[in-house]
Amino acid sequence: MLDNISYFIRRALRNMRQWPVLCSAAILTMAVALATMATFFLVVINIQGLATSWSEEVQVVAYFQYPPAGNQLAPLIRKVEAFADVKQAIYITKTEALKRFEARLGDDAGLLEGVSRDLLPASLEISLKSGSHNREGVARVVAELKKDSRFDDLRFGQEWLERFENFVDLLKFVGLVLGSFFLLAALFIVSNTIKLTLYARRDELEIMALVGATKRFIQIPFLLEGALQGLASGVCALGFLTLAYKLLLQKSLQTFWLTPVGFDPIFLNGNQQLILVLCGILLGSLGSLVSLRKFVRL
Amino acid sequence: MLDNISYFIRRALRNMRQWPVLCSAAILTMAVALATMATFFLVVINIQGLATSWSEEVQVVAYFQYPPAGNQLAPLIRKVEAFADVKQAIYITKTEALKRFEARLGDDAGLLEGVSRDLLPASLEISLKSGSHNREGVARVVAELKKDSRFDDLRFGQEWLERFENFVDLLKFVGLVLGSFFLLAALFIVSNTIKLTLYARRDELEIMALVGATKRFIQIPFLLEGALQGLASGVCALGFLTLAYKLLLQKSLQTFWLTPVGFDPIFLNGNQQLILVLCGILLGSLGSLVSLRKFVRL
Amino acid sequence: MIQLFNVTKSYGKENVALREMTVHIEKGEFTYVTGPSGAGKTTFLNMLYGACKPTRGQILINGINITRMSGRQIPYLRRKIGVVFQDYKLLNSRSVYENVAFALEAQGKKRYEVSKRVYKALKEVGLEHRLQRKPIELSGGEQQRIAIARALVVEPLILLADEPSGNLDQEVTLEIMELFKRANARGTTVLLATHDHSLYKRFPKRVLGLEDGRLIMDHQP
Amino acid sequence: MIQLFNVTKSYGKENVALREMTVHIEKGEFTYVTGPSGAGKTTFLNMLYGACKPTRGQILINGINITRMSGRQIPYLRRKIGVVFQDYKLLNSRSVYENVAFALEAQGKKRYEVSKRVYKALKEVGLEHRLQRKPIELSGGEQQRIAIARALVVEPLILLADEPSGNLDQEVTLEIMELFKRANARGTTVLLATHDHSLYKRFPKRVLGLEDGRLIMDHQP
Ligand SMILES: Nc1ncnc2c1ncn2[C@@H]1O[C@H](COP(=O)(O)OP(=O)(O)OP(=O)(O)O)[C@@H](O)[C@H]1O
Ligand SMILES: Nc1ncnc2c1ncn2[C@@H]1O[C@H](COP(=O)(O)OP(=O)(O)OP(=O)(O)O)[C@@H](O)[C@H]1O
Ligand SMILES: [Mg+2]
Ligand SMILES: [Mg+2]
Repeated sequence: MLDNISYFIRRALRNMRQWPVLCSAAILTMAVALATMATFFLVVINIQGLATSWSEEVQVVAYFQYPPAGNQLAPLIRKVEAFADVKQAIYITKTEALKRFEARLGDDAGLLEGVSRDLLPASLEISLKSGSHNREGVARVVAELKKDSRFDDLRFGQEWLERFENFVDLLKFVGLVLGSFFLLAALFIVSNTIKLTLYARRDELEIMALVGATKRFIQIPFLLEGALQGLASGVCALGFLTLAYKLLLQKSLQTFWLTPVGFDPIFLNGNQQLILVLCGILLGSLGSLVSLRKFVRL
Repeated sequence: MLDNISYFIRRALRNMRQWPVLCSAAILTMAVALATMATFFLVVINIQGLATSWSEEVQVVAYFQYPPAGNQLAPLIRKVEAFADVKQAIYITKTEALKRFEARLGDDAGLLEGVSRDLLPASLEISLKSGSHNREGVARVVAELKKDSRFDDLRFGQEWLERFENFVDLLKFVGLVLGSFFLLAALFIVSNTIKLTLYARRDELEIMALVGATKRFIQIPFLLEGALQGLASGVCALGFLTLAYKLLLQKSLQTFWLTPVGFDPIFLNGNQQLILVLCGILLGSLGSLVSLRKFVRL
Repeated sequence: MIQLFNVTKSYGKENVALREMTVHIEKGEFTYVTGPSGAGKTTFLNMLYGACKPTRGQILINGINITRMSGRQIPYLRRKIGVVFQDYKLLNSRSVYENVAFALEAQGKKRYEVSKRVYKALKEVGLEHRLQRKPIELSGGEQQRIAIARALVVEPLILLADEPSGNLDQEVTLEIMELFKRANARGTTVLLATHDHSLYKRFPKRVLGLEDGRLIMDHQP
Repeated sequence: MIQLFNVTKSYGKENVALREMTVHIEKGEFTYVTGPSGAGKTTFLNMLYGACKPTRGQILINGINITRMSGRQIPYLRRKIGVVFQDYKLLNSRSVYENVAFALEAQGKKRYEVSKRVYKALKEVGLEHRLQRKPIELSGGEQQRIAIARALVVEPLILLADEPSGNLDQEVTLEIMELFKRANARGTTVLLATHDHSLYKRFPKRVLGLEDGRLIMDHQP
């Protein structure tokens, strides 16, 4: 058995050495396909990462009709923070509110000069727990707050939230469609390349069968070869991706988002890198297998 | 000669019929490569289109210390509109300015209730000619305006403009890099596919040479075949792209931009569609040519 | 050993290569198969190692009906049979050594044993000095001898040799015939398809004569 | 017609296939090339149609030095030469008709002329009923005859036939020899490499004997 395995590996390696053109063609084709897919994946997870960091900003603002008295404030905050969806509630005084409004107006802040310091109401800024950054979570919190008559007005950017959620859904959908398209294209190209490789070597397959080799005996070295080529292509793709990311993508992503919150571009983590290489191996062996079934008829 | 051409075409077609696997493999590989590149191109031209429509909004706002008298306004506007970079100047009264500010605050507009109607100054909104939507154009206009003491303050979003220009530059750069990467990948995969195709048919090439066929006689049908396959793949890619655009991209692009200005997603125009198909033909014939030079040695 | 009952093989409708052939060949027999070009000699041999199935009729080898054999079992049948193909069927991308070793490796033989036996077989056909060449770098006759070495290296129960001396000069032909006779003496059943009258005149053995797919002669010396 | 001066062909360092061969063959001559397996017969013929170049020495065909010929001119040389390859070199993916027509199409012949001449050539080798088959669906001898038809269909100035009867029975061999003799009578220079002693005993012509790459015999009947 061990003898057999070493024989198969030797034959796979010998094949690859003997047909450097075919071998490198298959490897590079797979590497290109894998790198393309991984690039798309990177873009999608980065957008999603950004989306998550954006959605962390989702909060409900409750305006007071009259600023609460000093001793009423603490129990109120405790009460609000006890809601299932709420992470934290922060009190914003009138002065602070105006300061923020000025900051938000930016260039236009000068326009507020001379306006009464009382202009804006005091409020409670309520941030939500990570599971509740969506329409339902906001709705539940708003419903609870409405029961309290001390709140004059509630702001929660309903419209913005909906639009944002639609956008993320769309993004996922586009990513899925493009992703499957590329996966299919990659599989197709790879299995074609391997089919051509095998086609160019059909005499070999025929003669092996004629001298009494079993189907498995014929197929295993080719499968191994496919797997090895897949491994090589996975490593190539990973190397290419790392380089591209370091030199190009990282910077471009950072600028692209013009990110308001501190968001670091994400690269593939250890597991995902492993998966990429495994995908290569799978692609190579599957491609070989599919094509072999066509060529090794006994 | 005519006899020869018809013979070459017949042989190219016969070859393609005889090797449907090889033929469709080459066609589909090229189609995938072309479609990928064209998709990237579409995304880039759409972002650029959006960028252009965004940059049309670039304008300089000049605030008056005191609203100009009725008879002074018209000459002033004429003077400003005479600047080389200026397309149009529009006078905004104090009331109108406040109305706009309210609209801009959106949900927060309630906060301005009771504020004096005089809060905001009157201004001149100066839009620029299409060639001047950049830092230099804005700088020239601002320099001119500064000479006029009636203007209290000038706003032109310098910072935003810089950031935006950087972004567009980056986009072009990333597009170029990704584009060339895909072009190279496509060329590589196609020439490999064709090389494998020819490799699988090396006996044919050898025997042709042995019975006295000239190099050209051997190569032309393969070149023709490459060109025909390229044509087919170009048409496939175009069809796929149109379908994808109609079903998916158009909608997604529209939503994606959350476009503030009326911006219609762009599809390839007639010329570009032609170029895509021509690219296919070029790809096919070039791929054949490069590979043939390796295989047809006499 | 080999029994054919009413075997007919036709390609397409009207193209009949073998017609109602019934023949028995004993274990250890040496048999010539002769007949003009296109008589069906190759078709006959092809069916014995499962390269094609008869359209009608049954073929028994060692008592096993190979017309009913599944694809899984055919390799095991072939391991008992050495074949010298009319067109050699050598791999031009592999060395002579590898071509011959192939037949043994396919049977899962140990590396050491493979190299010993391959060397011996190549020596027998007089080509031990061509070990590392590619078949395409050999003369026609040398290629034919490689094909013979590959068939003999597995020490088969049955040897099917299709025109094994077509590209060999008389001297080498005699040597090869000696090899076949020696294998036959060790118990191998030999079937040798040939046009060469002088061959079976010089080494008289049983002769099966085919013509147009029919067995028209079965002559025991 | 064909003149060789001190032609040596070696593959690698010590593997010499032809040694210092000098021979003249007149226009319209019929010459056998004989010698044991590996003597250099195929190498000799290969050099005449430019498949390989001599390591040393000069070859003149029709007064033209083909050792100095560029790759561009070789096709035009080959159009004057019909070759029957030892391993046939037929295209298995093409029909018999196409295989034979190929040689004419490569010379840019008109379609009508091609079909007429192909049909005639196939008829001469007795295979006009195999027109639409693939070579792989033919017997060894039939393939050999297709290769002969392809060589003759171009009505060559020189015919190089490498072991053209290795897979043919005596009867067909005689027919083929008749074809060669008829072509020879029309003026074609014929070189026929063979092991078959009986062939040049039956049709006595000039015999060149090779051994180990050396010309050891040049016998005129
Ligand atoms: N795959 C095939 N498809 C169709 N016809 C075939 C096929 N193989 C053989 N034939 C036909 O069957 C007949 C017998 O062929 P076979 O190869 O058995 O002859 P053979 O006796 O070996 O002849 P040779 O001495 O020339 O090799 C021939 O007429 C041939 O054309
Ligand atoms: N491409 C090659 N590379 C290396 N050696 C070669 C090559 N072709 C032929 N030889 C060697 O040159 C010698 C002569 O070969 P050639 O094919 O001319 O012999 P031949 O007379 O045709 O023999 P046969 O009758 O067996 O066909 C042989 O020893 C062969 O091994
Ligand atoms: Mg036969
Ligand atoms: Mg030879």
